[in-house]
Amino acid sequence: MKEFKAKIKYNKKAGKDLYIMDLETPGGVFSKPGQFISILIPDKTLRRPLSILGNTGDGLQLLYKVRGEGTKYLSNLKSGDFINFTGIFGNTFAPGEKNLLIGAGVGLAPVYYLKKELEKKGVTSKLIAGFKTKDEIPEDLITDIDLISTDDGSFGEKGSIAEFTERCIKENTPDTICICGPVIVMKLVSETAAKYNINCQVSMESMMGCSIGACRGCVIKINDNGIIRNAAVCKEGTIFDGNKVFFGGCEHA
Amino acid sequence: MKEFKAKIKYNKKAGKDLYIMDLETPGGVFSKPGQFISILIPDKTLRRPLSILGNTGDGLQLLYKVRGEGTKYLSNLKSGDFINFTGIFGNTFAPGEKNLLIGAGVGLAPVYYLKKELEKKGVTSKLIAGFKTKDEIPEDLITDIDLISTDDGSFGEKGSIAEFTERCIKENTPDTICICGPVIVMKLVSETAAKYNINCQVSMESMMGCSIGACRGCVIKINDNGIIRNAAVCKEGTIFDGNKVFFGGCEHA
Amino acid sequence: MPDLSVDKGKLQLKNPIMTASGTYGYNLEYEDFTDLTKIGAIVTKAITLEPRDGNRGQRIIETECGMINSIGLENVGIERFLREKLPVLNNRGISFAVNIAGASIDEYALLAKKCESAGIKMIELNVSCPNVQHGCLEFGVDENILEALVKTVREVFTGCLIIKLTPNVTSIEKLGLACRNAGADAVSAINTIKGTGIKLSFENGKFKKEQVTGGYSGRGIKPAALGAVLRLKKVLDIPIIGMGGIYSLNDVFEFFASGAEAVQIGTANFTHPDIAGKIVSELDSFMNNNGFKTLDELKGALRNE
Amino acid sequence: MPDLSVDKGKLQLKNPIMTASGTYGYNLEYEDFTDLTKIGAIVTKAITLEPRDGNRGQRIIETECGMINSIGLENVGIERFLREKLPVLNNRGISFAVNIAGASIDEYALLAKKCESAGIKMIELNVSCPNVQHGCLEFGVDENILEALVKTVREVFTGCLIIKLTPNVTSIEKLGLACRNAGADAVSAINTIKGTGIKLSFENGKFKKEQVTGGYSGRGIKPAALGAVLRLKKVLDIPIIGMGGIYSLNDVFEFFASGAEAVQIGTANFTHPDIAGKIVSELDSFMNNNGFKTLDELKGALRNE
Ligand SMILES: Cc1cc2nc3c(=O)[nH]c(=O)nc-3n(C[C@H](O)[C@H](O)[C@H](O)COP(=O)(O)OP(=O)(O)OC[C@H]3O[C@@H](n4cnc5c(N)ncnc54)[C@H](O)[C@@H]3O)c2cc1C
Ligand SMILES: Cc1cc2nc3c(=O)[nH]c(=O)nc-3n(C[C@H](O)[C@H](O)[C@H](O)COP(=O)(O)OP(=O)(O)OC[C@H]3O[C@@H](n4cnc5c(N)ncnc54)[C@H](O)[C@@H]3O)c2cc1C
Ligand SMILES: Cc1cc2nc3c(=O)[nH]c(=O)nc-3n(C[C@H](O)[C@H](O)[C@H](O)COP(=O)(O)O)c2cc1C
Ligand SMILES: Cc1cc2nc3c(=O)[nH]c(=O)nc-3n(C[C@H](O)[C@H](O)[C@H](O)COP(=O)(O)O)c2cc1C
Ligand code: FES
Ligand code: FES
Repeated sequence: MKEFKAKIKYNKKAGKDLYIMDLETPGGVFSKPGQFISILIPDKTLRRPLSILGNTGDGLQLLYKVRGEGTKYLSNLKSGDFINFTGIFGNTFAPGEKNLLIGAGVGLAPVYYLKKELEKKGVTSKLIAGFKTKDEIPEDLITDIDLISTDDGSFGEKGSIAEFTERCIKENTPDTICICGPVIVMKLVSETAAKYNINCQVSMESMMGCSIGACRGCVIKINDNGIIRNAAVCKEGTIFDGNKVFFGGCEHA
Repeated sequence: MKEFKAKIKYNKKAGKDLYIMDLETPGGVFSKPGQFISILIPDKTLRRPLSILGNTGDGLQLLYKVRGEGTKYLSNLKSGDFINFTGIFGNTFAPGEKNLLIGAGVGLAPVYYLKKELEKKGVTSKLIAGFKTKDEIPEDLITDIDLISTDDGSFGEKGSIAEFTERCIKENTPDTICICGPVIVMKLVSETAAKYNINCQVSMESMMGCSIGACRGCVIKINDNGIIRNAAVCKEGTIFDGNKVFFGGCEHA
Repeated sequence: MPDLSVDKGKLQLKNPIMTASGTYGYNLEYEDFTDLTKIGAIVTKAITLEPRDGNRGQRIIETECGMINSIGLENVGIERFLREKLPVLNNRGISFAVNIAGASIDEYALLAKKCESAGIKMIELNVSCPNVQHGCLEFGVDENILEALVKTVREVFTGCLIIKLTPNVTSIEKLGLACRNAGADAVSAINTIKGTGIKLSFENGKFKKEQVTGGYSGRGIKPAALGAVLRLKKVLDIPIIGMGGIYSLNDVFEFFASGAEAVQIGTANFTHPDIAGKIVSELDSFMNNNGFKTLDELKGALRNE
Repeated sequence: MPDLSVDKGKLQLKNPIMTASGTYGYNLEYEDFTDLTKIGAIVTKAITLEPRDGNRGQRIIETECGMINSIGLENVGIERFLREKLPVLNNRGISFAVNIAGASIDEYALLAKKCESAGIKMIELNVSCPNVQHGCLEFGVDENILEALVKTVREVFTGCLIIKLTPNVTSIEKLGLACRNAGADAVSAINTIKGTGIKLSFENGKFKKEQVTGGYSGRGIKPAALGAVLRLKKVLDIPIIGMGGIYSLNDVFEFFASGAEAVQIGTANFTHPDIAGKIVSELDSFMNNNGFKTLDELKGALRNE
């Protein structure tokens, strides 16, 4: 873990309120799919966590949606500007032999990164992604996604991505599902995976204070072999076994 | 009194940490020498009061020194940017037939404005100004100043402007002195003026909350014909009879 | 057209946006900036029996997230207020409450009586004043003294009686309950938080220091204010008027969500002298555009989720 | 080289920059960011007798000028702390204080005894915990209970005993005096201010609300913290450790000016994980460049002008 001052290579619009940022990290940083960084926003009391979308050796890519002041601030930055981030934080996915990767909304970032890594290693994977509507799809990444659904049918299949999971399980018979998205989607997919006895890994979100396991601000409840205990999303996660997570206990996602 | 959104015509460096700003105030605003405006600084709880340096009919000019975040913010603005100010606030000088105008540091602004107005009216006045050092002198205004002193002698006469007051009184036999500057300078000059029985008007500074006489945050003590009472600098002032002001009671200047 | 009125017992307001005592002068100070008749009610500067000079020295200082004031109750006194300021409020049709402050229970009662006689319909008791009778503790920090104070005032004032609570206590709930038990029509919260602002600079080997100790107000106190309103709401059945760091309609909604029936805007007037009228318009538009017919409907939506 | 050490009775620190409980973990959490051995002392998360799970639901929320936390004392318990965390602190030569929290006076005493036996040299009592014996009021709000608590702990702990005061009281002075009378070596102030953070959004005709009620910390509480330190300084002859919203050396100076002998950095660690070590270096350079040989000299200059 370190504090980085990174130069923005580009920061481009990728959809409605959606941006892809490329950061120059001289000398490179080591990261794995599912990990995240925390960005300093001037005058804000908390850093803003963002998942890593890709690592090109000399740079990290991010995919983010403008939600409030912090992401608004980021969206206004230009090539050549600097940002301060800390990282690299969190654990990584443990993919199987045959993987179904699912991203919902900006939850696409970590599973997209995973897909690219698996491709490099020649491991089989299928990436499906769901969005509310066409505008929310990051154009640049479309070609890498095997199935896209939109809630309103404005692009790809119509419906929630959770609905297509079962079909994809049947078609692709994966041994592992890796998913990142809204809690409700991860909950539904975990249940489906359980039904088919498939290992399902979910990437959780939580309000982060320190991002390093010190403040216990980000904990969720997990069932750890019968023992119900707290787990820090920033350190023990963000990736957990979908069967072990109490999705209800996580009001914030 | 009104809230104005004014466009910056120019904002140029006039010395070390010193700037002159020209504001476009469409339709013009009516102002008198000694009056001030209060500028909104984003996220700050108080507006920043600045004296008017001049009024060109379609615009107001300001002379300001960078002291903290607010004036730093102003100094970074460019032609075409907008600022929000409220005004016009405060009373004005009551000049005599023969006037000695004294400015110390950025206290030059209101008396410079006064000099220009008196010139228009053909009233006699002499403007003298004191600065710590050469760097602090606003170059553009030099030619209009009849005598300049610097504490370190780097420009003009060497010494505090208070020291030259007596000489100027003898040479010019003014009936009225109008002064703006640090409290200590105004106190000394008031005493000298009293010695020569000259009417002396001082422009006071104070921390301002509302600028409109509502909060009583800016009051100073004055001796109003034997009655010692509070006077709001923003409304009853900023210009007071130097004999009536308790300079000691004004810790902030 | 949505109905913005507040109708909670004796607390009757044309809309829930008020301006806070000490920040809005006595009557017309802000008239150049906003239509004063549009405001739910302006609350006057604290008025005492005799005119007061207030504190000496620097009275305000800015802090990162707000400001400190130590005005010290400077005011023209009740007689001059009734004579000079009140007629203007009445003639212009401005809704208002008079904020009063006494050094003893008798003084509060006398002030309230004078207000009653002058036909004033709403008063707010500032109980953050030093209590001379009881060893200079404030009236607002001891629930027994506060209850006695409010009871006495209640006997002489028939209009809407609001008690303004200080947050500088161990349990604001107990003080709120004391007010309610003594017959108050509403409480307002919060007054300023005790605090100090310091501005240091170091030049030529020496420190220069500006320092003001007094009441902290502005953005930085909003979380404490929302917390106080929530705690009061849990124990009180009389309306709560919320304040502390309100700068926007969204802030007003946060206070509604916490249980406030109306709000007051204080420090924000200094940077945004038109804010009170502007928020009234924004509230009206918001309700209009989103189909909220009454304030209670809006508050319900904010409180239940 | 200037002498940064703090030498006030049992409060012995190599420098006055500490990190605040609950924001810095137990031991090595920040080691990738700053040299922990450079810090005056890190204060551990509050430790209780038994491990605790803390509160459910969302635990933190950002506000305009700080944050609200409602962690609820989640911790590994004293046994695991002594077994797993303490040896690391000792082996690495990290200066530290252990922050302890009990549900009864006996629990505090037992915790302190265990610290004493384990050779711990400095403890900080977190007295903002619900007092189960006395109807769930906090220990830190009643001067008699606090005095009894501190007396009892004093009997079993010989090291530096710091009591951390809560600002959520009518008179922090009385509580500080109670600590001093009971034999505390220092007080630290302030713990978080009671507050609520709300985040509203309105989409598709419905409000969404995130809300956390708990302790307010960060920039926005600095004026209240400085005020508390100033008030304590007026009545106490034991050292005061100041905290609340410290983000810079200038902030540290403001606390020195108000009477603090040392300071703690809390929320600022979240955005600036290297801040504690950085401020130590900055303090050293400042003193060096400006001819201050000791901390007392610097504090003198800050307090007298
Ligand atoms: C591990 C993790 C990875 C994430 N990855 C991505 C990503 O790749 N792309 C993306 O667009 N978004 C991602 N998010 C969400 C992103 O952090 C928020 O959208 C962002 O912080 C919003 O900040 P804001 O200032 O724009 O909005 P605000 O108005 O401040 O907040 C809007 C919402 O964002 C969330 N948020 C704000 N601050 C934090 C914080 N410190 N920790 C956690 N959540 C916060 C809260 O739910 C809040 O209600 C991730 C969140 C987490 C926890
Ligand atoms: C009536 C009046 C007229 C003035 N005219 C001029 C002028 O023509 N040119 C010029 O350079 N300066 C003038 N000043 C001073 C100017 O207002 C301050 O320099 C400015 O506010 C500093 O703001 P800052 O954010 O840069 O610094 P900060 O770091 O915020 O403050 C530095 C110092 O400026 C003063 N200051 C800050 N805010 C206020 C406030 N709201 N009211 C009064 N003083 C404040 C305080 O003494 C403070 O210590 C005038 C002040 C007053 C009261
Ligand atoms: C300059 C100033 C003067 C004040 N004077 C009074 C007063 O006379 N009586 C009173 O009850 N409250 C007084 N207050 C407190 C405010 O009415 C209000 O309770 C407080 O400032 C919190 O609201 P805000 O954060 O919106 O300012 C004063 C506040 C300020 C800033
Ligand atoms: C997330 C968080 C957890 C905290 N936990 C504790 C704690 O366990 N014990 C304690 O005494 N104080 C605790 N505090 C209070 C801090 O130690 C400190 O008193 C307070 O945050 C004010 O300082 P700051 O503004 O620099 O953060 C906590 C604060 C935060 C933000
Ligand atoms: S964010 Fe602090 S422990 Fe996870
Ligand atoms: S600044 Fe408010 S009365 Fe002068």
